[in-house]
Amino acid sequence: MEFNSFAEFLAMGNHGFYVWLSYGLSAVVIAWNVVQPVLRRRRLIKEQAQRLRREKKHASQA
Amino acid sequence: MWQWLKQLYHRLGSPKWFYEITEKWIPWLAVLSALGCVAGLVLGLAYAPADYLQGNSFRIIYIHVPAAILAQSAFMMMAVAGAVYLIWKMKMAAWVAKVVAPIGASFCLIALFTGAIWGKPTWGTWWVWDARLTSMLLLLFLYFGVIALQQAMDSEESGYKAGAILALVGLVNIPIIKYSVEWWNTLHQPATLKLTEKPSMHPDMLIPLLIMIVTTYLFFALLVILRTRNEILWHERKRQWVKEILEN
Amino acid sequence: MSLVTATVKRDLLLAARNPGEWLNPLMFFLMVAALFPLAVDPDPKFLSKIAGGVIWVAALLSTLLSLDALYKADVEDGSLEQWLASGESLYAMSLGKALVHWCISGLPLTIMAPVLGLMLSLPQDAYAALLLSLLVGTPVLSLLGAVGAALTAGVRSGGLLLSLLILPLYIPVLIFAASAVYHAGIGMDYNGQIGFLGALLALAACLTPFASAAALKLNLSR
Amino acid sequence: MSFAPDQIKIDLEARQLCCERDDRILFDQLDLRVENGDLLQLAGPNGAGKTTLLRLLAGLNRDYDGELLWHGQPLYDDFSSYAAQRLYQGHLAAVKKALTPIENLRWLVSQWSVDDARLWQALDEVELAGYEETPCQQLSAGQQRRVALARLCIAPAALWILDEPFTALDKSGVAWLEKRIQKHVEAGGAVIITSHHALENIASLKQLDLGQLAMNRGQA
Repeated sequence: MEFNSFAEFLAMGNHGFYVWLSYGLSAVVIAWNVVQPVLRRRRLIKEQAQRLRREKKHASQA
Repeated sequence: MWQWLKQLYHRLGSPKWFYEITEKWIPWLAVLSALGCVAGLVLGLAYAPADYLQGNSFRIIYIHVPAAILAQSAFMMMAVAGAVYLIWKMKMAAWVAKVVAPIGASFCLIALFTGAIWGKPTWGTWWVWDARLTSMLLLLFLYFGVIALQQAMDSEESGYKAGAILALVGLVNIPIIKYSVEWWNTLHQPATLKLTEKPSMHPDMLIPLLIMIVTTYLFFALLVILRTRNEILWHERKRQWVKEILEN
Repeated sequence: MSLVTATVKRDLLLAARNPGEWLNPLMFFLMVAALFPLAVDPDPKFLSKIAGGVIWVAALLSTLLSLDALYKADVEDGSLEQWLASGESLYAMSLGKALVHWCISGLPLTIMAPVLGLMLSLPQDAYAALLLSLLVGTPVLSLLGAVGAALTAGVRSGGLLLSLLILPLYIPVLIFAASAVYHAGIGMDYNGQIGFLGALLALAACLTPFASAAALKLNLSR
Repeated sequence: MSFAPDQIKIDLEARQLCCERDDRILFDQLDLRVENGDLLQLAGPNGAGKTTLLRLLAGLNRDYDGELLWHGQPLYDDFSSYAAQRLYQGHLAAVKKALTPIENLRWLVSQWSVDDARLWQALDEVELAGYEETPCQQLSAGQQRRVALARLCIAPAALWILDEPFTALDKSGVAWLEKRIQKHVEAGGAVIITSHHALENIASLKQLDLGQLAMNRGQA
């Protein structure tokens, strides 16, 4: 272990701001990359399932 | 061997096969990349010794370098997938190429701003016209170009094709751009301002970096699979097998 | 007479009938170069240092201006359709179109450049390098630009997109050409840079017509 | 005129042609054959795929299933010889407004070497005598169209593929074009045309109704 305490770990020898800023921003971009396809998948499935139901209803009425 | 490759090609060309097989891969990839990320970051952030020149700010390397490597690989993958689409008209390849573009661009973005943040404590300024940063910036512009072109075309298909052509032109140009930027940079300023080049790296520093690079590739595969599956669902929505999935 | 030569002749004739098409980018070239002394510093010493780079940036931007029109009219009025119908090689056709574009953009820029050199107090020794770099470098701009023009010919407001696509690809030419002029100005050898530009030209002349031809076919699948 | 269309053997064949656009089948299992002396009119409502089929036959679009044969060989095996023997006129005239009719025509027929005297004669035939050296922007839409159609008098192509050629033409233009088509077919040439214009007075007229085909498919 390179650091003696957690506070020291956070401080990163005066470079904490730069290190955590770059990791934080990267985490945001990465999180968006994970969340975006998951959300899109949910929306897609919802929309298409609705369309299927609608089409079935039309078919049974006709 | 040839037969086997041919079989693999036909399978990869089938959206249904891809969708079903990747169903099983997703949890594995997710777990592996999470584990790799934790291991790499703990080793890199807490256990690796501080750099004797840069102090602790060098720890940015564990996100910066993997992102930069991936941004370049992703461009290559996009161009190759585009070529496969142009030559063999394989639709799966077009979807993969489309899906890789924003992912590659976001890794390029990560590499850029982590590079800039790293530059502040190291060189005392946010932006330096360092050869690597500059060629990364141009790579980002190329990504933007491909994405903008894909979206500007009237029909989806011409968007794929135009994007593929541009990606191929870009692929030929990337080494030229890189070479010329490096050459230009060495003329302008002494080569002491290197971000990542070390005569030799201490194994305690190197191992976490290698772990992070491998993890980034796994994570990239996961992202590509997730997005490609969405494309498949959308484009094959009228096929029977997708309907069956939707009904459950 | 083949369709390719006929097209080159027709396009040159068209340029002669609409001089604005190539004169306006040339004016723009002049004006952009005039902005730098006004905005940065009119001191001749300073200007002579940046002159080569400024002239090259201006040349690059004014090339972009004339590129947009390269294929657009041909797509809209059906000429492109006729090329494809003729069964002649689109590779040769793309090369011919790039040549026409160079004749109406790169060539006049090269001829005009010494005037800008005077205005920006370019060092005496750098004129030969400036002309040589423009002569070898601007055809590369036309060839690469033609790919972008072909890709965006069917797109509304394609001009803006075109700049976005093509500018990053222009960087190597800019770097080597500007450095050739700069080195000539401080009395150093610049053969290497010109040689590299020549290599780029050879590469572009061989490869870009493939990409242009593929891009042109896209505009027809309507 | 020395060109005789019947000296060129015309044999264009489509077998089991199928074309899909935006998830919609325009036509499938389409068979057709065009030979010397044929006049084929493609009919059908808007959006039935007339222009698409015409462009497939002209070799402008390779996005289809099935076979297209010229003299029994796939069309793209020797595309340039096919291209030299057929003339394609889309609904865009490919006429540059800044140029004069004679300059435009010179470009339009540059694929076949035609001497200048014939160009003047052809412009005379489409009633553009006296306008030969007026920039096309000063001509009407119909006159610009005639510049493009003047090719029909001089191009040594046996098979004509014309997309809505009657658009923008006045009465005399229509009459001229009808006669020109009739003459070409009678001389042994062949014409494939999409048009809402009736062409009954030409004896050899065959019609292919794409709308009808689609309806039959729907019932089957």
